[in-house]
Amino acid sequence: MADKLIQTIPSPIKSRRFFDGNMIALLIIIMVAIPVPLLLQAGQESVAIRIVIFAILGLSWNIMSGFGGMFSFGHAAYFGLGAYTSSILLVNFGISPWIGMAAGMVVAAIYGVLVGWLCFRYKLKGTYFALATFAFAEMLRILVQSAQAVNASVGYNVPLIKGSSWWYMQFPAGSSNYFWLGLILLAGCLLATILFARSKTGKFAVAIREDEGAASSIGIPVLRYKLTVISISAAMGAVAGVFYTQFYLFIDPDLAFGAYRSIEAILIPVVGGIGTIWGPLVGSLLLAPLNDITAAILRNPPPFLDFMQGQSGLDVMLYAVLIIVVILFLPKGVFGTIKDKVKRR
Amino acid sequence: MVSTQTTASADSAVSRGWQLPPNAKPILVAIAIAILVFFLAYLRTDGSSLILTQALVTGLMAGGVYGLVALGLTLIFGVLHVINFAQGALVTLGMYVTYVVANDLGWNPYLTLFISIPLLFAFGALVQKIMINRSMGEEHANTLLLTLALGLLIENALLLTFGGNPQSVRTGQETVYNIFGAVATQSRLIAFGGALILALLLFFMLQRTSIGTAIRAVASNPTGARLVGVNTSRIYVITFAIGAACAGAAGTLVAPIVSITPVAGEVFNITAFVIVVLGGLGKVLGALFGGLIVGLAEQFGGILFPDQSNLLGVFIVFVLILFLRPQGLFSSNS
Amino acid sequence: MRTSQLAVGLAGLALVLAACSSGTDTENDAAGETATESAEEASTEEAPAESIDVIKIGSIHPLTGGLAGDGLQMDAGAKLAADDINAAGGIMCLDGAQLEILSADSTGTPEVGQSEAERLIQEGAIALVGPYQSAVASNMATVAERNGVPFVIDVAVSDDILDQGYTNTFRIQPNASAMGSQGALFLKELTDAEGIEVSKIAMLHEQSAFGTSVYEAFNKAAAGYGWTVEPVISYDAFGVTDLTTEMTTVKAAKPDVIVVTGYYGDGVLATEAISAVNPGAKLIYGIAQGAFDNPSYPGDVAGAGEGFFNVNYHLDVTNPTTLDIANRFETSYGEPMKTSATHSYEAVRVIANALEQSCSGDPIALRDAIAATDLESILATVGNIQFDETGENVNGSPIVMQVQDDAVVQVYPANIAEADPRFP
Amino acid sequence: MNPIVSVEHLSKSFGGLRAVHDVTFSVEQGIVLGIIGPNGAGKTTLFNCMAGLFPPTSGTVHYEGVDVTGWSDAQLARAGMVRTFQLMRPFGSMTVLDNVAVAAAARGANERESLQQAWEILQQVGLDHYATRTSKDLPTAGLKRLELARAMALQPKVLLLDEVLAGLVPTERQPVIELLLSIRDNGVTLLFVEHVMQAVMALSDKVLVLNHGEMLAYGTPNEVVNNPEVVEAYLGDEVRNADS
Repeated sequence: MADKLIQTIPSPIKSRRFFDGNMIALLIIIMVAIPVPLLLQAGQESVAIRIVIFAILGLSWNIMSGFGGMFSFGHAAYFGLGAYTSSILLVNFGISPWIGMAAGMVVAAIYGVLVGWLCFRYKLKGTYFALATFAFAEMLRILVQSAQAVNASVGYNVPLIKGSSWWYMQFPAGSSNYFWLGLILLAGCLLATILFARSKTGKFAVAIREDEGAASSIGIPVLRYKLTVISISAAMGAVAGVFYTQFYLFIDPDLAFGAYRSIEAILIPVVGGIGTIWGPLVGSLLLAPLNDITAAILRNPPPFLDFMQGQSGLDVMLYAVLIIVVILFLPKGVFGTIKDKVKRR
Repeated sequence: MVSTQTTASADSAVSRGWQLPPNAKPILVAIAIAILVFFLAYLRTDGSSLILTQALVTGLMAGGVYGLVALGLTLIFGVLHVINFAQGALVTLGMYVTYVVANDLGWNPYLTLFISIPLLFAFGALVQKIMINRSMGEEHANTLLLTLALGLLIENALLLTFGGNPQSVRTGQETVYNIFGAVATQSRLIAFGGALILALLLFFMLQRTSIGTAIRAVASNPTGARLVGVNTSRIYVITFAIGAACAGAAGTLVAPIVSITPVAGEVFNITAFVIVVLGGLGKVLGALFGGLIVGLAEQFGGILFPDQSNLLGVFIVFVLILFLRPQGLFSSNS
Repeated sequence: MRTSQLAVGLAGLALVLAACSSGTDTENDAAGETATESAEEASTEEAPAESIDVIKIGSIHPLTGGLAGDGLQMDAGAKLAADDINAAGGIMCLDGAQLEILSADSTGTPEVGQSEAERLIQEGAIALVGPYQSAVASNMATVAERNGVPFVIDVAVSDDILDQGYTNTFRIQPNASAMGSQGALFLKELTDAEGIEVSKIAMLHEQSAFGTSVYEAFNKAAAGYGWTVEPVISYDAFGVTDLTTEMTTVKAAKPDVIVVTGYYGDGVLATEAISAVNPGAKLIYGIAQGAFDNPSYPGDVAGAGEGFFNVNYHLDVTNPTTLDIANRFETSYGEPMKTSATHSYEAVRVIANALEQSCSGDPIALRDAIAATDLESILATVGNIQFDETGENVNGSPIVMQVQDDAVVQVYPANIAEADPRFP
Repeated sequence: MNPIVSVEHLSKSFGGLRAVHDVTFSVEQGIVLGIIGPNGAGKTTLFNCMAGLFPPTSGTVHYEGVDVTGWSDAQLARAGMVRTFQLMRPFGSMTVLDNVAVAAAARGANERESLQQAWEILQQVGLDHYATRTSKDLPTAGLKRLELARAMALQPKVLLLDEVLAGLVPTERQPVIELLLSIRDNGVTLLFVEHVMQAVMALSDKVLVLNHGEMLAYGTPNEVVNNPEVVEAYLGDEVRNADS
């Protein structure tokens, strides 16, 4: 009887190949996104770039907290360390932000591993872990804010250069190159996420998330892989920080390490779908333009919303209501819910 | 997936910890650290006992209010396992209630407690029922973000209604009291005393009344509580409402002290988190003592690290507690 | 049940997306009439040769968030200036072209400030005013520089904004160091005239870039006058709930003068602490203290601030023009006009004046005209508005005010004084 | 023959509570050792100490002649001493195949190998039907098999099985017992904690009896059953129940 079954059930293994659905989707997204800046009106490009920055930040959070199950409430630290490392290198030493990015990724990863190691050493989990990451990010903010060596609360202005340089990641205002640069970085982070999800590390991360004890009992070195996951996530967060600084050309302790940044990092994958490859991108596409959309509606409201025009605070309220609606009605996030529905079919 | 991370320690801690534990060792350690800090501060101030007394008095008085805010937070966490990020915004709401009633109707600001507490209670119940309840038992992140969005909603609704200018509740000329050479204004003393009294009232309500027993039962074992006939969803509503009422009361108590803006309650949010961890998630008395400790940490942190934010001292205490006693100072040993 | 919920959710999203597209459409329609040329071409291109009907100025302030109280006033101030100029016949040399203020909300965050600045430039703004916060100003200055659009900072105090070598950014308000050093100078002059002995000064300042640079400039000047500044206590203005201990530390040092620098909320806390601790200094002297010269301050602290000085940038209440503006502002807006709002008014005036000089809607010509500004100010300053090569208003200066009989009055220098300073 | 696992004077206490006290025994390769004892006798604690979940208070554990006291469970698992859990602990969101493959990967197999081995093991334990299903969709019996399959993917030399039959109805037990026997036939040493006496008697070459954390008896099933101390302390009822 057993023999019969072996013959009738085809091995599911052969279907796995490098260019799977996710890879093809990534290629399609890149193809679709390349002409985007040519289609946008110039004022909307910064929104497109905000989507990119949000998405990278969200992807970063998603690696650690979505796949890895370690709820981070301090992603601002990674973002800020990336932003600050590259700014310091660029402003003080004229070093290219590409090298600054690499350095920032390393610094963020080291910080992440250190904090993570401390937390796990003392067996912090769940809410406690989240609060600890929050506390560390806040301490970083407070320290940077009063450290004269890194300009304290003044922060850094990225010096303007003449013309356009890929090496210094700086282009004239409104240049489409900014979007394409962001697209390259985003595609890199998406690719990293896809490869991560199918890699041994990714599988181990999910196993640890699902049941740490069981993962350990089958021989997975839990601590090492948790720290690996954190370092990947931290490095990705640093990329977001570097690109942010290069686009906005200014960074200060609040922008880099503020609690709001950490919340942003959580919000994006939650709205998109935690622990899915595409969730953060979807979340970012929805959230990043939201402020602009609500602000635009309220600037020139449709007739039935006329009474809202020019009222301060309404756009943020609308934003808050939308977040509430998404969480209440799509608890697994937009992409996560759709994915579930498709699976059920 | 994230919810699988909910710590067992949090669950079990709730069941144990409505009272001070018999095991006083951690408290002794805390006292030892406190003495050390005090000594360092003494050196730092060149031995001015007046400054230290003032720091003690100020810290304790600020801590009382922090404790009241944190109390609501810890109760909500202990029973609903929700981190209420809107707690600070609820404090702000309490401030504005007081502002409106005291300034427009001419009430004594402290009498507005009789309005702010029931109002915030009702508001909390409503919010739990129509919003939080739908999301409970799901991922941590979801309730966290729901309350976050709620906070934004409240703040900006207040901005819309009252504008962004700082408002104040007039109490007239302040009387200043002398405490061992240190000084305290009347409104701060009232805020401190009021917070303490309300916190203790709440504590006894939890200990002595049937509703309190039901809340404690749900906190320690929801399934068990349901089996013995407790209407858990009602308890969830009531608990969130109490948590909101605590914030509202705190808002009223500090309204005469602070400049009231739509974001004025934010300050209380972060300290409240610290306190909740400090006191042990879900512990009422822990929150109160934690509040006092954070109040002191703020003051002595300011003396020890004069160029840093006063929050630095708070965060240092926070991290120390997280690593040394993640179950909180006031829970029995596991 | 679940499906219906999903449907509702998706419908909600669809609504958002629809709103998104409609939102951008209306935006385009609004911009359409005057921005036909700027839609495709970069905005640095020359203005049309034929007559201009409407000249757009972007006004970016925090209309939401913690600073909305000021931001909303400032936006209204800019609009009032445009209305006044339009009512007086618009820009004469451009055939009475009307000014239109395009308002935007920075939400208090630099990245939003930046993208809003870009949007307004795309919508045809030929100049920007704003933004109240230094971090936002830094970002907007970059936008202005890269787009070749002049940017007149109404309020934003940090020195560093203009340290970047930008050529398109100008600032009306005196910067932090100017306030610190002017504050020290005025203190010296006041105490010398009155014969008050000063040797030791305690300073209490908020710890961001603003408070720190005021402190540094003050400290430097103080050293020149032979004063000791000690103790120096800094605090986090957005985390502090009590300053009593700090004031006790000050009291222990027995200073002659207490200098306070910060925002509104912490200013009120400092006042409370002073009245509780009674540190016994001869003068309480604010420098760029956000509360001490606020009209609602004396009432908010129930008289506890009586006699406090404050050195700050200010509208000139001895100037009838300014008073007229402030009165009309209060009538239409419903709140007394803040100094910050007069600065926004002034920024628009500067731009309008430069438009008259350049006789062109071209941003580059406008920039040059602004750089050459020589305009009588409605603010309490030491002279006409003139910009140096970095873009600072060389005559931008703070003045000394004092709380007298529950009102804030200008007391020094003599040319703008409403009343004599009072000393204990 | 050298024992593959030997435990010497192993003790473990939690605070003041003595869970395991001075237990000494050794196991030769390829045999099946059943560990029995009343609830709270310290069986699971003994397992946990041996498997590296926490270090013993005193005493040593040797595996293949190496002192492995204080090794982590993951280290031991990679070395070939693997434990399973009484309460099934699948990686819920992963497919059944991935659940097993991840264990093979933890041992060091590359992606292709681990999937191939996982597939073979699933066929062996009869879970190939479910290979692409999410593991949380499995019925209890399936989860038990998955737990075993996951352990087998580590190519263990010693398996520590914690109540592998608990929660199964009698008709589901036999296939699992057969599976265990086939694992043993491949040379794997089995140590198992079990309450189902029939299975203990049928499977075990040796039986270890714990009571109050102390070793009461160690020997062949027959020796143990006939040991009056054991009968006194624990076995009486169970033997009668098993007979009926």
